[in-house]
Amino acid sequence: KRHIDAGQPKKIAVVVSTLNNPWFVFLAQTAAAKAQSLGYETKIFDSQNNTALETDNFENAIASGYKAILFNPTDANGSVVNVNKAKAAGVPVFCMDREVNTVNGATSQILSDSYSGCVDLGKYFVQTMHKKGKYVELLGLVADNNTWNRSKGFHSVVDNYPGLKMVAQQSADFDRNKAMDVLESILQAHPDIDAVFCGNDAMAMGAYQALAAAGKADKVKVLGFDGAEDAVQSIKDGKLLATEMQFPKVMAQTAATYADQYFKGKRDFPKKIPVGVELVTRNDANDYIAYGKKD
Amino acid sequence: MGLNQYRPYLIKFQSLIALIILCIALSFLSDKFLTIDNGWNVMRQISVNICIAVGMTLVVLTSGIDLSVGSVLALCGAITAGLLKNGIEIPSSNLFIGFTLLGAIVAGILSGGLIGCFNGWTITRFKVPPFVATLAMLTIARGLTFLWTKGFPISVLGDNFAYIGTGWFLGIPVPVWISAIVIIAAVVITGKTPLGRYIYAIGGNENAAKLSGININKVKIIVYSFAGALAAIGGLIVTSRLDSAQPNAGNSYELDAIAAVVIGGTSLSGGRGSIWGTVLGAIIIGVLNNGLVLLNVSPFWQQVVKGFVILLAVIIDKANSKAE
Amino acid sequence: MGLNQYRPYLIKFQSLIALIILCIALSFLSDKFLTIDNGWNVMRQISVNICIAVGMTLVVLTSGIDLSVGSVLALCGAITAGLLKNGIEIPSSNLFIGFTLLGAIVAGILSGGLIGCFNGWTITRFKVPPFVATLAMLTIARGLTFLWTKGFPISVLGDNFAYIGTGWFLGIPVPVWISAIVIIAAVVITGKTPLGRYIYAIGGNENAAKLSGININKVKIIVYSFAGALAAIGGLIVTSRLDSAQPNAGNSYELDAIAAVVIGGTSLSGGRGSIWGTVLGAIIIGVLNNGLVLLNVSPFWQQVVKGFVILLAVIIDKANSKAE
Amino acid sequence: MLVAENITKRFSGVTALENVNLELHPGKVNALLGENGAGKSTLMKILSGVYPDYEGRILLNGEHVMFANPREAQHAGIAIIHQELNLVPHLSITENIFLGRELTTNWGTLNRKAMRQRTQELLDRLKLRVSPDTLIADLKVGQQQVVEIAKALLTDCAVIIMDEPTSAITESEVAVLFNIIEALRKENKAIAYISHKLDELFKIADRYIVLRDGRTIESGDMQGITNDQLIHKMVGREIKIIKKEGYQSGATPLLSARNINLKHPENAQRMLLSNISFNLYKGEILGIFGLMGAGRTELMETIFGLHQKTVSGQLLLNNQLIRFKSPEDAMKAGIALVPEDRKKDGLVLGLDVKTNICLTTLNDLQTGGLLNDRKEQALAQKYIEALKIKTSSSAQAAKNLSGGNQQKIVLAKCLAISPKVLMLDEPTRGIDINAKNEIYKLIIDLAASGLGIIVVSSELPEILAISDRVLVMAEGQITAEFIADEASEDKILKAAIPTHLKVAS
Ligand SMILES: Nc1ncnc2c1ncn2[C@@H]1O[C@H](COP(=O)(O)OP(=O)(O)OP(=O)(O)O)[C@@H](O)[C@H]1O
Ligand SMILES: Nc1ncnc2c1ncn2[C@@H]1O[C@H](COP(=O)(O)OP(=O)(O)OP(=O)(O)O)[C@@H](O)[C@H]1O
Ligand SMILES: O[C@@H]1[C@H](O)[C@H](O)CO[C@H]1O
Ligand SMILES: [Mg+2]
Ligand SMILES: [Mg+2]
Repeated sequence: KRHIDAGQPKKIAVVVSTLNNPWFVFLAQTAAAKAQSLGYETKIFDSQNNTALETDNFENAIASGYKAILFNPTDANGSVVNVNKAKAAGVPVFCMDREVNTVNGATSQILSDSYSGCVDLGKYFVQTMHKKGKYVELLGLVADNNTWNRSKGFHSVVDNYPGLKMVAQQSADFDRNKAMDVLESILQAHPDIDAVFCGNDAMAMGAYQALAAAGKADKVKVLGFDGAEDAVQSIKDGKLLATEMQFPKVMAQTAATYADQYFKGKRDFPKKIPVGVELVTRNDANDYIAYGKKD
Repeated sequence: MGLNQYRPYLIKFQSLIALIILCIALSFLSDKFLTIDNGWNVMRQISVNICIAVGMTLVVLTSGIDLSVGSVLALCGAITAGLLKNGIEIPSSNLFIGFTLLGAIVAGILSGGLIGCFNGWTITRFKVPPFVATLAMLTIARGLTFLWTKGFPISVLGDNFAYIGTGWFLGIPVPVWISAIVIIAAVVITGKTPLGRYIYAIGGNENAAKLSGININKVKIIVYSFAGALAAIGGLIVTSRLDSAQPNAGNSYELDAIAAVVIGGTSLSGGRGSIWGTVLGAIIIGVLNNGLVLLNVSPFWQQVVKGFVILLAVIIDKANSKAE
Repeated sequence: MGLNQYRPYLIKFQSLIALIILCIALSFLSDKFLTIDNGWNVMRQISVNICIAVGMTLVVLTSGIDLSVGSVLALCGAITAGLLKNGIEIPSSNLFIGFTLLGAIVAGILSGGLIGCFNGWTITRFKVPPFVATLAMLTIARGLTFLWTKGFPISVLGDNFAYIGTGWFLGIPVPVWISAIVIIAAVVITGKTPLGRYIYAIGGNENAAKLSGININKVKIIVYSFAGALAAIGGLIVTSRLDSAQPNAGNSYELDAIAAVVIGGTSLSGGRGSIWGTVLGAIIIGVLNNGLVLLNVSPFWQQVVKGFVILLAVIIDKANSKAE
Repeated sequence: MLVAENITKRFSGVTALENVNLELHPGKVNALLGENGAGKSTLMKILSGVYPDYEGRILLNGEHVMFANPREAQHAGIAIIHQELNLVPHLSITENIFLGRELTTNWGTLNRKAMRQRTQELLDRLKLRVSPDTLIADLKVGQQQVVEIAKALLTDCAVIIMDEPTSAITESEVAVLFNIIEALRKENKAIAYISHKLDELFKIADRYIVLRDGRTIESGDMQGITNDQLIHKMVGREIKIIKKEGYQSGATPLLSARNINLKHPENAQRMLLSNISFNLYKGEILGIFGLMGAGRTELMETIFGLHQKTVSGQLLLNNQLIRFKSPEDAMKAGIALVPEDRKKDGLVLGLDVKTNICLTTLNDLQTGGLLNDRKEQALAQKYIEALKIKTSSSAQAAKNLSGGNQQKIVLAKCLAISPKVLMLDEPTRGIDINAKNEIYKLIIDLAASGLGIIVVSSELPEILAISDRVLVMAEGQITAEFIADEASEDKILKAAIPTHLKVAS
């Protein structure tokens, strides 16, 4: 089953921005698993959120004979050179989840739209809050462009309603523990908040934990982003208000399938495929599982 | 005499001054700062750093350093969580071992102690500089955490376990109790036992300690084991507070712990310093983090301000300490 | 005599042995390892760490440490990128200053030197321990980077600038030229100039150096300034390679640099070690990173293996160095 | 009785001891003599369990013993005062004395009260009037030496080894120590006593054992042996102890100090130096004597620019007013200092001989901005020859040289700047008689070549042998001045004793 052509099995590299976050572990492993099931040898490269290391990963991958790269970029601009380098070496790159700012560098980009996802989330937020209340925003890593895409999407809606007041905006680095610490402190200054908007689900869970410890879990609404396992469960349990489901599984599998088709001769891939993100609330949480929809 | 007798073990009053200045400034800037609730809040938040920093103090007093504490925290937290949730399955022999809460906790702390023991062993047996030995362990333990968790958090660990991080006992949060016990144990060890003397002596003059018949290697191994076990206790608190063992927990906690130690006046070249100093250092850092959030300082500015305040705290400390 | 004469400045042959063993093992395990392409590949990849680690060596030789290099790298890369792309606008006076490529580069390197100078100043003037002073600067410089970039990468900096990180000159990648120049300059300074002697003397015995009429503070400030400027040069390479200044660039690079220094046999207590040792250390780390990838080791296992190999490299080193 | 038979000890390459035999008799003070590097300390370290790997046998009361570590030797009843101070600076006297053998309560915690009390007793016995809670770092070297002695006396040991216990203490403490040794002898202890001060040996030793180049040369009774005979056994030839003579003071002073006052760095009320005025002439050797803590070191350091924040007064070099801000300035003006503690302040022990010698003049050893190895080599070689520094090569690490040769390196480093004034603080501390003599010769030759030299010393014979003029200091003041011919041990000592002690006695 290993043999695609008459020759050696082709090798596919999965280069992922970080494995320090389960969301990306899932993305990378799904991509690798799919490629393997299609008969390729694969390896996951961890860029540790560091564009320079990502460059090393590209160089090493190309040097050691990987013929395609399933790529989750660290930074839209910082990763351009890497994509171009691969292109120059005749190695096709398929982007997953995050975009790279180059028209022709990547063979195809299968993207999750953080901005419009947060527009959705913002609308739902406005609606459930009845256009008024105090809320806190927890940002992700301030050096991460998803952080700002999400924040901007949310504010593009919410800032139109003067009744909704953001009383604090702090960063918790996409980290569950930091989110808990930070929200605990914020609750001291603003014990009367009505909601917390978090840039990802890990922070949402941390925020929930802080609210629960302060006995405010049922008064304060928490919104996340990702569709992680415990977040989906928490929505079912009524702990979180909502999250935005991304479909890492879909993105990863699509990317791997494209690579396979590329080797088989296909060239006309769509440059960009937006993979919709979906609002998950208590009403429909039962339709979802971790990082995806129930089949 | 009198005071002098306890000098090495005494709080550095200067750090206290820095802390008081900080607190006064903050209570002027925010009326939420000086409340009982916020007090518990800060103390709960620093409890993890206190556990780690106390262990770090012991290590630094022997003129060593332990960079692996953050990863060890993550690994041991994950071990406890994993054992609690999934037990151990040995597929080949169809064996399944379940763990009680206590069993899982003990296993976690023991693992921390063992890792620390391994650190101490490479440092004493092969004379690997502590910086390198524990830097290697930082990487190793993080890798092991990922292997053990497969990169995913282990969550929903039950209410009993949650008590460690979120419960209250006699009106005081449990993590605060834990850190208080850790502090007192360490104060007793450093101040009241031969082991404590040996720790100071080794850091002050290793050769003299050796010639006095002290088993240097044994003391060092014990100290690194303590540091490992204390990191594991920190891991328990973190895991329990979040009801979830995160594979990337504790990232760069070593720097916070070392900062607490040094702000507290313990010399990185060993032999001088105190647990109380470290506690003050940890409180200064905790109050600072809390204050910056209370004041809603923008995340960008926070880092700049935090850096300068730490610098200032140490300068005040130096300016006031005439000695040396 | 002969050899003996150069002893403190010589390569530690033991690290060389560790490196050779590593290379032989890797070339058996992967036929891609010993290729010219892969050679340039590794050398280009370590060029940044070499710049930083060379500066770190100077600092460590004086028995100091510089934890701020990673953040300084990010800040200075961002300064150069920002000036190049946007210049400086002073809205109040309607002034706009544009920067040439050279101007922006010089400004970036100068900023690094100035930050290092500030580090040296707090360390010598206020006797702040280097660990704390540069830990504070780690935070401050990171914060300043965020403020300067507003958290967003500064990208698309032009082909001329890209040459620094990606160009070739006489068949050799430009970053390799840069690191070679840095190495040679540092070897000359440490081995052939009074300044170099003073660095070793200060690390070996600060008191004796002072009583020999050496201006300790001046030497230290120079050394920290070098470290800052070299971090800035590293920042230029990184920024140019990526055609983008990333606000979180250089995160925890200080640990890699210190690892290179220590694996290369330089003592963290100062006075002993060499630039060549550090270069070997950096190569060992680079080859290791490269080799683990070539061998298709899974990322989680990589960390475990890397930790153990570093430990082993140092143990081999210690076992072979009878001296001391 | 302790007997060591055929002891051989090698350090990677160096054979420090070869087939050495030694007997320590109970109730006797057994003096060990030998030049620097003869192997005295190494032998004692073997006896006290510091070096467990050696060839040969040790018999304690006829029984073969092998100590794996110092603790075992201590349990067997062997105590040692090491030559190098082995104290932990930031622990108190009590904590140091009980280090490794703490008294504990039934709880396993430290019994501070008991330990403090025992320490107080020991300090009283040794007449050291400081609190047992004082940190070692706050003690002066001499007082630390006394603590080392106290440490050895803590447990009741049958064998007590003292490796140069008097190298840093002055007459009065020496007297106290000798009383204690006397008492120990009466208690039938075996005492091994190492010193380079031969006059001490004649006062207290019963037997002598001479080591030369790691071999036992001879042992016997002190009774009836002469100074010259002992030196001959040690060195293997005759040595003529040098004495400076024939000097006429010049008319204009080279260096003048006027009303130098120095405040205590932490307590502005306390004066470390008050109203110090003196002149130093070209070609003159000015000896400065004083008891421990008299302020001599402070005076040298002040002139050398180390206390610019707390000093007042005037300093003139060749009638030019100078203000020294740092050692750098002082050296530029032509003033050099050979510091009191060569290991702590004089040498970079890890660097080689050449580098140490050249450290002060690197700016003159360059060509085109780079150090010129040939010039460095030439300079180092010049001083190695001129000062007869015994080293395998100029590339030998300074730490591997004997004390006397280390001292010569420090001297070379100072001479390399061609100073006008050379200050030497305790230049022969811990140095054997032969090397001492060589250093005296050097000092005298340097004076003859026109330098002004200040020698600080706690050894009266030394002061008397080489000074043209003697200043005596007590409590930070100059209390007397003698020209060489008028000076006598008696007069000098009288002037050196602080006033409050005089009244008491
Ligand atoms: N740890 C060591 N490693 C290598 N050589 C050593 C060591 N200790 C001592 N030696 C060498 O052994 C010899 C004997 O040294 P030792 O210290 O016993 O001399 P000593 O008689 O006590 O001299 P001094 O009067 O200067 O104290 C010397 O040549 C010395 O250089
Ligand atoms: N660093 C210091 N801090 C405070 N006091 C000091 C310091 N150094 C010396 N002293 C005090 O200064 C006085 C003079 O000491 P100094 O060392 O100059 O004496 P000395 O005559 O050279 O004696 P010694 O034989 O000990 O060298 C002493 O009373 C001592 O306590
Ligand atoms: O979607 C992912 C996850 O939310 C992660 O937590 C942060 O980066 C985003 O790309
Ligand atoms: Mg000796
Ligand atoms: Mg003195």
